[in-house]
Amino acid sequence: MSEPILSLRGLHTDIAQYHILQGVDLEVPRGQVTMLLGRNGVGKTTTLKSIMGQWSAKSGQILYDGQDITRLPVSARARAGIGFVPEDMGIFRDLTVEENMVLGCTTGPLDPARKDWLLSAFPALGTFWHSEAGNLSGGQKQMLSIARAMVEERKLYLIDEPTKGLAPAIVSTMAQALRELKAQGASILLVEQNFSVARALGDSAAVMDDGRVIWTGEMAELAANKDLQERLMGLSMETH
Amino acid sequence: EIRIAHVYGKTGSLEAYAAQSHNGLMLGLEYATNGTMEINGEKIVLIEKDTQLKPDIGRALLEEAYGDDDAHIAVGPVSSGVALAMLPVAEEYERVLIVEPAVADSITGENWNPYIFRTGRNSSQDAISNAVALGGEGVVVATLAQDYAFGRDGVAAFREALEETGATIAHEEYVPTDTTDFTAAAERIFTNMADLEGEKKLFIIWAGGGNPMGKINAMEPERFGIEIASGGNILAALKAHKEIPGMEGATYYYYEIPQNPINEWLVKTHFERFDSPPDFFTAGGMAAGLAIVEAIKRAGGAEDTDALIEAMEGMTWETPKGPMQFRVEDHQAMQSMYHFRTEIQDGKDYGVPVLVREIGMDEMNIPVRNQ
Amino acid sequence: MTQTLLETDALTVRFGGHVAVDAVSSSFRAGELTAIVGPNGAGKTTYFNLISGQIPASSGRVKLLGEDITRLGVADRCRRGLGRAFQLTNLFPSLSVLENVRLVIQSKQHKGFGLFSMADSHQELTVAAMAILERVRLDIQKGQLVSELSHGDQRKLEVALLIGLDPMVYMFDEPTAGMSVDEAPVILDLIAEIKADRARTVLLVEHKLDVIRSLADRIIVLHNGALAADGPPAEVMASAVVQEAYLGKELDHV
Amino acid sequence: MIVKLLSGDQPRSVLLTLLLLVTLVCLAGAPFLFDGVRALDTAARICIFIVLAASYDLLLGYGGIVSFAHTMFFGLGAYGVALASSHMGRGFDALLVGSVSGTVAAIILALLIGLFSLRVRAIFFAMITLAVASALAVLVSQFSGLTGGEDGLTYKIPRALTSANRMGEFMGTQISGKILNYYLVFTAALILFLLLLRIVNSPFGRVLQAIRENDFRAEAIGYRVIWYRTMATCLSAAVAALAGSLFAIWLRYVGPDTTLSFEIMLDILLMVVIGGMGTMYGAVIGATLFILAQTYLQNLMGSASEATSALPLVPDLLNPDRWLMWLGVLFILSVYFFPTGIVGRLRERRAS
Amino acid sequence: MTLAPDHKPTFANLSLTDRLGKAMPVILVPILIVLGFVAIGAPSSWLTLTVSGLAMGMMIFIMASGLTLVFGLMDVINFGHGAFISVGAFVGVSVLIALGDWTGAASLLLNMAAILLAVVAAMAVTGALGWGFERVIVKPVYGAHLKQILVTVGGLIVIEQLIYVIWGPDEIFINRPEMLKGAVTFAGAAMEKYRLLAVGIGLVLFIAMRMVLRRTKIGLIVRAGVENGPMVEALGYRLRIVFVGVFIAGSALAGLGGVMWGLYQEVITAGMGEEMMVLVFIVAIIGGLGSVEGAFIGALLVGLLQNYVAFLEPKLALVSNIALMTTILMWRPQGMLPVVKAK
Ligand SMILES: Nc1ncnc2c1ncn2[C@@H]1O[C@H](COP(=O)(O)OP(=O)(O)OP(=O)(O)O)[C@@H](O)[C@H]1O
Ligand SMILES: Nc1ncnc2c1ncn2[C@@H]1O[C@H](COP(=O)(O)OP(=O)(O)OP(=O)(O)O)[C@@H](O)[C@H]1O
Ligand SMILES: CC(C)C[C@H](N)C(=O)O
Ligand SMILES: [Mg+2]
Ligand SMILES: [Mg+2]
Repeated sequence: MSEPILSLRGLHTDIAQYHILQGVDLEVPRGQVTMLLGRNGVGKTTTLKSIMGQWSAKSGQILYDGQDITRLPVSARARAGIGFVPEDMGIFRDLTVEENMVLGCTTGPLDPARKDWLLSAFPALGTFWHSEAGNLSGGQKQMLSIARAMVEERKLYLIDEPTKGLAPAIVSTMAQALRELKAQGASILLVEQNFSVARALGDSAAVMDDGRVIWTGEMAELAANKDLQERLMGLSMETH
Repeated sequence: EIRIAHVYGKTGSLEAYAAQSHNGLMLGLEYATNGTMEINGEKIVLIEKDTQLKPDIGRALLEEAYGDDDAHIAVGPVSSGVALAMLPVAEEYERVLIVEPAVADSITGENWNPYIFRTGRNSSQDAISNAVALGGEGVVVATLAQDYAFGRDGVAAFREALEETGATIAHEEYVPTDTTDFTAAAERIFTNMADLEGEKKLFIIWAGGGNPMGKINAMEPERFGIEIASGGNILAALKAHKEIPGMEGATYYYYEIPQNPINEWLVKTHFERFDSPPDFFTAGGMAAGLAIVEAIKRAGGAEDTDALIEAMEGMTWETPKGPMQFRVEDHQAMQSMYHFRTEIQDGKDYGVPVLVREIGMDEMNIPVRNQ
Repeated sequence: MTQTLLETDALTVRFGGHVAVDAVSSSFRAGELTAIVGPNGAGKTTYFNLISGQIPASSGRVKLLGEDITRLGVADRCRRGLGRAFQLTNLFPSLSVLENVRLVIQSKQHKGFGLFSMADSHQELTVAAMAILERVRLDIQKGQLVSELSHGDQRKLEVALLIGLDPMVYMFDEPTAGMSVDEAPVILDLIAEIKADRARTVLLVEHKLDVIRSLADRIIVLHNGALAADGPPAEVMASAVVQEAYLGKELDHV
Repeated sequence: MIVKLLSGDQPRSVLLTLLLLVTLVCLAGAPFLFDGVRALDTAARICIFIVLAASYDLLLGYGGIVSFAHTMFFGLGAYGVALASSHMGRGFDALLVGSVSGTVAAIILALLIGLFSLRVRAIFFAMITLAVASALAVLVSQFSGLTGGEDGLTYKIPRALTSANRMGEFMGTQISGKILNYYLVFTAALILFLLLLRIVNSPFGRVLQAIRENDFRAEAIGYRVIWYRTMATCLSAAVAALAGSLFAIWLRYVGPDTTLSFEIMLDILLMVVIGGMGTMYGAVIGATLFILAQTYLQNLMGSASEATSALPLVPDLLNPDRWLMWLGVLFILSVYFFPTGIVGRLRERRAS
Repeated sequence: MTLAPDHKPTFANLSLTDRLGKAMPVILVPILIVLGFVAIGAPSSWLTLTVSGLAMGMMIFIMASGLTLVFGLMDVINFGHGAFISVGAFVGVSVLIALGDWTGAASLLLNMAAILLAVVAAMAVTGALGWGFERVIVKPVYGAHLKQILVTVGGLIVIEQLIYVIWGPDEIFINRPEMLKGAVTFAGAAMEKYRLLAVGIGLVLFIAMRMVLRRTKIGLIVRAGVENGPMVEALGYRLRIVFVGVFIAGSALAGLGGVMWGLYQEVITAGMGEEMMVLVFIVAIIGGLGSVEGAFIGALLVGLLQNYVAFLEPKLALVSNIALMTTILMWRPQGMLPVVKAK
């Protein structure tokens, strides 16, 4: 088995005077979907932002593709092949859908084939191609954010709660799109509250609590073990 | 010792004028005391204060000068707005204020009080001298001025004086103070003047930025037989006159015009010290310095303000512009003005005002407005 | 007993040429919880915007207790008893959690124009606010600034504000989106409590089917801006059109 | 009691409390603590600008409304007193009539501006106020018959308030009407400031803060945003006009440069921002420091320039005539080092 | 009660007024010119006023172009722009004075070469100044309008004072190069030669800016960066460099504007740029933030209206710009052709 695309070693991150991440250890194997799970406020988003560089790590190491990126600026990390779908979607509200997508392409013009692929997954974006992104519905914004990250091939995707606000029909197309992405060889680190999505997509999983990763293992193992779910994340997943 | 406060706008947009005025004042004191800077054995102490061109600060500073520094006489400021705010302070502290070079008529007019003297010329003097220089039978004049008190008062005084010379005003044009494009104003003037008969002149009263003269001249007023006329200005501004050789008007000072020992000394000394000729406000500042020394000598000291005032009322003294006289009624210094014609001379990058004739102080009927 | 609180009458809005809400007529009775579902972009949030007045209607009417409120502004509608929680979190970021709720209660009690009394001397506001924070389990965070809260906690506060307003018509727009599985039930229980109060009506936009199944008395389906179905949950969910256009293939079968 | 007076809004920092106390003591005792007319004038100016800056902070710091018309209201108050005094003759009735009518005019104008233009985007509102303010300045310059135009108005105030009114000696200081005048200014300023402090800490103040944060949501929880904003504009205009009246009473001169100019507008803005927006106490600190700098920077530079006269270039840059440059540098540095204002900075220190 | 299976929202046709509305700003200039003709009557006066109004508009556009980038796109209220205009004028004029032989010669080629050198020098200096300004003064205050106003006013004061230190307090008068003096007369209308040059330069600048902003992503990156900088960086753009670059370009354009304006006025002062700021802001606002086309049209409208009104009713000239701004904002609260929404 090859080395993981991403590994975090003892990552500590402070936000203002708060000590949020308190030694996160995490590995994302190549070509796999790794789920990052946990209750509200345990530091999932902060972990993703630290990887992206939007919060800078106080100590610890971030190894990406064999390279230490802990101190690299945000844009350099992006150009090294990390795609990011933030929790708040990061839509440029005043730009049109098209312009948002164009900005997603950093290496060249928008590839028509790729565009077609994304529009077939998220047809609404095509309908509103020339409208201001700020006027999109909540779910449409979410689609745009995901599509923008996928508009060029990246080696690693960091995706924060992509299904929130998506209608069930779209959730399944989105899941399908993520699978295709994986089939193209990308690795994905996915934060998700919707457990059925997590179960359907995840290869492995990591559960966080209180700024640390408290459990890692195969997704199947977690899905099968209700006691474990209860212990790690509070309630049983099945009821909801 | 004799404490003199120079309260003026050292900093701000009129900084260049302020510097000239101050140099002039110092030269005046120096000349009048033969370089000793003492009057009747008493040392002159000069206190400088910067109004920053703000009326409220000017007022506070003058209070400070009279109240805290106990100055006997104050001189300044550059801007009329500041001067007007300062006038009541002189009255309150019962000390003399010599206004130089602020020009507004109302300083020696409705806002005047007995402690105020002015060595600088006032707007009417400017306007009337120009009227005397330009006027005559058969002359038809249009005016262009800024649309605020300064411009309107100036034109009013000019009109009054002009009518006495037999000339007529055909059109008055007022534009906003910050106008930069004079096309419309010029078109209006041309439209109004085109069909008139006679010697047609366009008289421009302008202070501050913008350069209507050059721009209107570029629109070829000679097509309509109109000549441009305007008053004198500081040396730097005379560059704009270079485009209009032959232009006539009246000026307050140009260093080559007055012929008298004081001016000779001033020009010589100024070249020595500053490597440049003295300018408009240098002459004014010097006149103020000379007036102070003369007045203190006559009053036998600076302590007694009433004696000073008495000495100064009606006092005639020598300045780089020849004799000046404080008129008794409003304490405005009567003085000569100079009718000039612009010439282009080798080695000078500006239009040189060459004397046509000196307009003596009796030739101008400057109204008294403080009653 | 089941009084009609809110009615919309051929409510329509057009953006340029796009008809986002297309002549939707419906009425909502007290003691009832209506789930509004539909694909993304169907016009659910826009429908809410029209009811609460954020967007002026192109045509049609909104009636509250039989009174036409179509021309009223947002604040006036709110004062008459329309309350709204937002899909995308929309709070006062640099005020504390407590102050956020206090502001709502102050508005409810019409104390906003008090110029010469001290805000902090109004104890009753603080007490009421704390009670609500306890209900949504945000009481420990009361002193924190909203901008420092995690996403899920902000969602809870969003709900808390609506509860503080205690309107006649509650409108929730995906209240549990992004909330973790152990937190969501707290909110859902709250909504159930409101519904139990027979004088209120609840409008709920949700994408989570289990939530709808457990709470809704009635489901409205919006599609392309138009009203596509309206009926009891079981019936509507079973209809072929809903299955195809909204639910799609269930995830587990993919 | 003190808490009540301060409306429960304590300085919340030891250093800040000290600074405020020192300022209060110095201002309260100015005629006796310092000698010279200049010092007294500076103290009066500080009092007036504290009120002016505080009223602007109500709008800017609490309401989040950027207006460039604040000097216009200041000017209305000042011209009110000036016009009344020049037409009714010197007298307390003229001062009263002038202040009241100036304030009423300010409120009416603020109401109009508020209702008509608070609906547009913040930055455009700022531009509209700029336009209205410059239009008023043009009017003042045009109607020179009434307003004195660019030259302004000089008038007399009741004899009781001038230095001609000598009332004996106290603690080695001549008590004159001027000192009486100073205490009039000081007391009025103190009351107005405490009033503003109360307003920003009232329920109304809280709503303003909420609107500043998120007007959309404030509307959605039942606050009629336009009315609150308009109310804030009117209140702050009224207080600014009263500050203007005080200034006119103190100065006995009113002109466009002293009350209406954009430069003063910027000064106020700087006072509020340096001091700390949305804190009220910031206005006190900001105004005091700014006026002191404006008054004494030149003197300071004079001595600095002499002290460094041996060095090359330095004395040129420290030449008192270049004081404006250092004021500019001060603008930049203060925003740089006090991003949350001095008050914000002091409170932070305590928090950490 | 059926659902369309292909989730397609309903679209109605755009009404005629909607479509006309889009083209309206462009038509406004000819409309104003025709109205001017009707009101003025005399063809030669009208021609003079129209041509010089358009030329004045071009000059205003040159000065406003840099502000459209910095204020419109980057959302930075930069009063320093005024100082850059002044510095541009002083540098340019100094070069022209030094090249007195070239400007004094009656050769169009030499004259133009001198102007070109002056422009290049001015743009280089103001560009460099802009670079320093961005790094030291503006960088900490992106996104905070009030602080921008304060620091940039601070910067403005400092630069103006430095002009005093370097060039002295006197205003400097300068005569135009020999071949650009005077006017050409055509159909009874006299037209300053210099204004014709300004028209040429303005047009070239307009087309160049349009091309750059249309053909590259720079405009998009800047707009997106203003809204959400961290996200733009997370997409892989070095936002800092783009911002700095745009700021330098804006400052250099101010320098160009300064040279042009200085030569028009024939007298330069440290405060000359500051005096133009309100007008320049008005143009950027009525055009719609971030829009080069809007600023261009806005500048022409200002130039024309000023001239017509000053001819017809000089009293109203004082308020013509303010009235224009208010009217346009009432008609289009975001300005005529907004690219960026106002905050
Ligand atoms: N800007 C901030 N300032 C201060 N504290 C913050 C900030 N952002 C997040 N936090 C705190 O950091 C902790 C972790 O937040 P984070 O957003 O990473 O949680 P999360 O696991 O993503 O939760 P959720 O599922 O609700 O999105 C929370 O307790 C939150 O209060
Ligand atoms: N202000 C607006 N201008 C233009 N189009 C708009 C505007 N607001 C909403 N729309 C469009 O109207 C449609 C309905 O949007 P709405 O937000 O109501 O959807 P929704 O049903 O709430 O979807 P979601 O479940 O994704 O939140 C969308 O296609 C959206 O793009
Ligand atoms: C000639 C200048 C000194 C006139 C000055 N601007 C004044 O107002 O008096
Ligand atoms: Mg999160
Ligand atoms: Mg929605």
